[in-house]
Amino acid sequence: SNSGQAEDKIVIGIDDTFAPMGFRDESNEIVGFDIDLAKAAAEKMGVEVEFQPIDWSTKETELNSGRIDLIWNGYTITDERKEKVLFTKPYLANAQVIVTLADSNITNLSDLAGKKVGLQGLSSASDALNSNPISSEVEITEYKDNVLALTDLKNGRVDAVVIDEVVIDYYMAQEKGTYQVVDESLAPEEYAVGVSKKNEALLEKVQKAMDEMVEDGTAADISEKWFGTDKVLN
Amino acid sequence: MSLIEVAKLKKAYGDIDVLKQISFGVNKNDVVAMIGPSGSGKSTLLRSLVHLENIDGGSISIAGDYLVNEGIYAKPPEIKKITAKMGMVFQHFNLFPHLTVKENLEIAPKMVKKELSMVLEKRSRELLAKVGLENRASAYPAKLSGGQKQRVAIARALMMEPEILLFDEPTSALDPELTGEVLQVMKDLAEEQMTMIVVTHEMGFAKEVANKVVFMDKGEILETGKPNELFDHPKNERTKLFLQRVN
Amino acid sequence: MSLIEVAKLKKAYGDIDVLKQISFGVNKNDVVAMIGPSGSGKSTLLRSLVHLENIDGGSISIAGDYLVNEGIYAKPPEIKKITAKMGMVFQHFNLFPHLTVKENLEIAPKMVKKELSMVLEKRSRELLAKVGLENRASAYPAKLSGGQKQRVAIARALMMEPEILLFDEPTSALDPELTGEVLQVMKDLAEEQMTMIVVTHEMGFAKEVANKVVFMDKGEILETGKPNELFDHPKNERTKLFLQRVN
Amino acid sequence: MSIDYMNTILRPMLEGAQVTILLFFIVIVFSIPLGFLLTLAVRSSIKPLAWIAQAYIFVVRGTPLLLQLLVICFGLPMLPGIGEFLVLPRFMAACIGFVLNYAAYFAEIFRGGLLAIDKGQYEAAQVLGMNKWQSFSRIILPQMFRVALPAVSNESITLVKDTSLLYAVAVPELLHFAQTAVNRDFSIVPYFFAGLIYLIITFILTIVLKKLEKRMKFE
Amino acid sequence: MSIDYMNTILRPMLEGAQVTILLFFIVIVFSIPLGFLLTLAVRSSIKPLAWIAQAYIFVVRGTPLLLQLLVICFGLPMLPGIGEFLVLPRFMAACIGFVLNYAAYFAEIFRGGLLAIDKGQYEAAQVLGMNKWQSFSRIILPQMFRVALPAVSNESITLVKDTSLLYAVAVPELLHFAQTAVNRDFSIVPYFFAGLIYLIITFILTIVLKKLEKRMKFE
Ligand SMILES: Nc1ncnc2c1ncn2[C@@H]1O[C@H](COP(=O)(O)OP(=O)(O)OP(=O)(O)O)[C@@H](O)[C@H]1O
Ligand SMILES: Nc1ncnc2c1ncn2[C@@H]1O[C@H](COP(=O)(O)OP(=O)(O)OP(=O)(O)O)[C@@H](O)[C@H]1O
Ligand SMILES: [Mg+2]
Ligand SMILES: [Mg+2]
Repeated sequence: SNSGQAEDKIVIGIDDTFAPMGFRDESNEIVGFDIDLAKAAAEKMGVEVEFQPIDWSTKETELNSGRIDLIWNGYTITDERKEKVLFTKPYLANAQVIVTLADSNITNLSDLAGKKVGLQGLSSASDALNSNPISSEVEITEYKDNVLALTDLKNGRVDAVVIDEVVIDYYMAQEKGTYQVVDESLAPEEYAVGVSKKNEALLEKVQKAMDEMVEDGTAADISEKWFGTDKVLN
Repeated sequence: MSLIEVAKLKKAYGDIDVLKQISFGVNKNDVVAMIGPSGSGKSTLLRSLVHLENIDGGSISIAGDYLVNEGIYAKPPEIKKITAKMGMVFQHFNLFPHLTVKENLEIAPKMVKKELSMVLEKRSRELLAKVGLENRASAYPAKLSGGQKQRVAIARALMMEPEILLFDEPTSALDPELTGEVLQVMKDLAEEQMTMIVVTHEMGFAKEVANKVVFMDKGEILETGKPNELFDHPKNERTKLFLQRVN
Repeated sequence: MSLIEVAKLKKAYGDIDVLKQISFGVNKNDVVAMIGPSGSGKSTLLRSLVHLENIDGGSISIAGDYLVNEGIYAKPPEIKKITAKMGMVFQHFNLFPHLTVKENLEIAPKMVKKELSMVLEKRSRELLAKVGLENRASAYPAKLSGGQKQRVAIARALMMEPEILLFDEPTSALDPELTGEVLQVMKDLAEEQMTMIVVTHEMGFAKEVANKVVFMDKGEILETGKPNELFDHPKNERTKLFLQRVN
Repeated sequence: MSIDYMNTILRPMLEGAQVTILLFFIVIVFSIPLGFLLTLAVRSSIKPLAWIAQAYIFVVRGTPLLLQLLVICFGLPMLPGIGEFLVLPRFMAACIGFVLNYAAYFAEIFRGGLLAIDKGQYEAAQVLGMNKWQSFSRIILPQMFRVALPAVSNESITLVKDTSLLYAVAVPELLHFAQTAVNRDFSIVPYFFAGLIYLIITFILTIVLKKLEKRMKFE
Repeated sequence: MSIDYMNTILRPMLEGAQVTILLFFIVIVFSIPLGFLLTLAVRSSIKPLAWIAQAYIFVVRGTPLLLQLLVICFGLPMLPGIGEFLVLPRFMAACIGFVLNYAAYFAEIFRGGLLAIDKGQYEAAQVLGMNKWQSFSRIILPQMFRVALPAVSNESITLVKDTSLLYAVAVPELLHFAQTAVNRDFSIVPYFFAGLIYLIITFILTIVLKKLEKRMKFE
């Protein structure tokens, strides 16, 4: 790490509003699937871990600046990002999906034409929507985080939100009957851990720990805890 | 009957009696000089006449109409009509700084009496000529000397065509060199038979121009008389003392 | 030899010659009253003596040492030593508002001469008694009247034990009732043989206390003389005119 | 740096600057009269009105504008019962937040302005026969504005910079687009352009206001 | 509302408030002396120094603090070559941004304070034999601080509110935790608590500063 901390500590950048991957529980503790996974990985790597909540829109900048060592919070692999950061192998499948209120009459992608769509700024949701032709026919609003986008969906300021499938699954389990997901998803994608291009050694260490966790079932246990099933890729 | 008739006028601030049962009259064409030490109540008396202060008892009548009768004030429209007969010139001029000299003169008659611009322009030109400022009509007050400001203030008061003009120490905020020009304008007004009450420290002016001098101290009128009498043979001890001190 | 010797002193602001080849001398124990119309250069002359103004030509010597010799100033430490012989009292007192009266008196000798607190306290007590303010030592200037402020300013100047005291219109910012107390302190100083130059509009003081009157106009000294001579029989036309106007 | 690249990053920023400028004018136009009404309320002889106005000013000036924007934009719709009627379009919500905030600041400025006007001005107007409304509108108000203008100018320049808070309520403006470009291109250059645009806006505003102040000097 | 719930949401906010207060003190302690040095630089007879100081003040006062924070925190590390040495810990970067920003404002305030001091004060000190340094440090400076204090007070209250910008550079503070709680509980209550905490801080600060102003009145 070149973030000034000791060598045996890694700083992980997270978005603390990104449930269920990383968020704050009722007692303000940072919890989530990625949090547990990262803690287990750190244990295997024999390093201490610190979670640094960041503004998601500045995550690559944060990484590049060395203030954080890893981006690990439902971080989607995209071609653009590959140019800026190193990725581990993907560990979770995800898709960018379109969420509306339960009583909405938007049922497929083309219904979005002329509607207002919200999403988290500078996220892969934004990339996914922009690479779909429908993006030229919708009015996009970029929010600081997913929760604000969903809040405004409920407020009625937007008609739909583009969001990570895992995230909306979590919310739909929490708040039954509020949302519905349009069948047609925008793009399938995969989560991985992002590492600075300057730090290949760390990438190897993390990859090794991940592989071990998949082997010995640690990852599967964590997945059971958060999703009820084993969704981890191997 | 007197033009101004004040009877048993009383005024207090909290426990302090500022005016104690004051009575006096002013006839048409009188020029009254009001003198007395600081704090004696001269300003308060003058301000009571134009209803800038509310009095606590007594009567004031102007040209036969009661502004306040035994402590009871007339109705607001009536008050307005009565006080409109008086103009007042303040120690610190109180010109409106955001208006030119001409606008300062014309704003009140335009808004209050709804007079025509043409009429007002003629009158303001005449009055500015009278106070020797015909060429400063479009200047803002900030550009005038103290003496010029006070002459504009006098012209502004005259624009409302008052029957009586009140002056509260019109020259005491001026440099000594500048008092002359203001006193000259006041002399001219006296010669034109304007009724005036002038609170002043200018004994010279009081002697030369006034036909009546009133000496006040501690909220009372102690002595009234013709200038020569009062200045040369004051009867009251306090008057004597005061005149010694200022000379 | 004179205590102060000024020769052919010249000073200009841009194109305007404010002091035109002025020469004069002041002897030990002289009390010089300097009079003249506004803008005649009195303040500039006084300020040149203590090096608050840089002159453009001529010489100033104090107690035999040249502050400036034919336009060439002495070296800074020398200047400091020479000007330390003079104290100055300003029209607007210029007391330090954030310091008490006592601190105003003691700060300069403490910092400049590094004198001991004990010595300073004794001297400041004496001087405050002398100007009649022994009981105001711990007051801040804001709490003093104008006359009291000016007396503190005089005491402050005396703390540095100057041989010469310069006054620039010491009473002209004061209410008339308050000038007396300041003039009294100055009279006392004159009686103790302090050498003083006083720019003043107080003709009474000039007549009573000064042993020499200097009349300046337009950057020149037009007339110098004993008070009675100059006031009662002015030789110069402009002096006559000026004296007429101020009386 | 190619012209093309400059064009790419400048175009969205200039669009964002339009939002900035639009917000600026909306806030100035509405918050100045509202602030003035607040001043009147504070000086009102109806005590409860005066208290409410004072409390309002105290709360608004004592909390961050950012918090106020979040409350209006995301908080109000959460109110039980009436919340659903308080879902305003985002830009409008932001405008309301800014106007309500700046009105409190302007109210304080105007209050100071009124205090600075000599009592003699009221008296002169009264003695000349003007009624309360005439003397207030023709004598007091114009002078109050002149006295308050320098402080109003300062506040407007602060406003230009405060528009950057729009990004917190997801209204895309100048700074948002700069940040997008910085993230995309991994370059600090867009920040400098953004700074330059802000500087140009504040600079022009300063000049205009100085001119206005000069014209209001009445000399 | 249960005590438990209040406890849950207040605890992180109060932790956040500690960051707010820490930042406040750091900025005050460093930006006031720095601002004073800037004032001296602006008044310096070394022309290039005066120009640089003036340009600095112009740029800092003409652009949003938010932009400055982003540049220092995320922009500097992108500079080619030296960038990697400019990666400061987030909170330190924020402190530096605030200090540099507030120093410019304080510099303007102090400049005004010096202008307000009568020339006679310098002259009296000179005639009494004090040298430049003595008269500056003992006569001019204390008076300048007294004159500047009300403006400094205003600026410090603004600072308390500006600390909410910390959330933009991902330093979790009061407002960030309020927002987390709002999002989680879908309730507007945490915003009100946050507002209350800000009000309490600014209120206490106001009282302390008024006391200080009174003591500095020299009466
Ligand atoms: N608003 C006020 N509240 C309380 N006392 C007042 C007020 N106005 C005037 N006074 C007091 O009333 C007394 C008379 O004041 P007034 O101004 O009438 O005196 P004056 O004769 O005009 O004095 P001056 O020559 O100083 O103008 C004074 O003792 C003054 O302190
Ligand atoms: N800093 C300056 N710059 C330009 N002109 C100046 C300056 N100071 C003084 N003067 C001019 O020098 C002339 C003499 O001024 P000075 O103050 O010495 O006169 P004075 O005799 O003391 O007058 P007063 O009685 O008004 O104090 C005046 O014409 C004045 O305008
Ligand atoms: Mg009076
Ligand atoms: Mg002078």
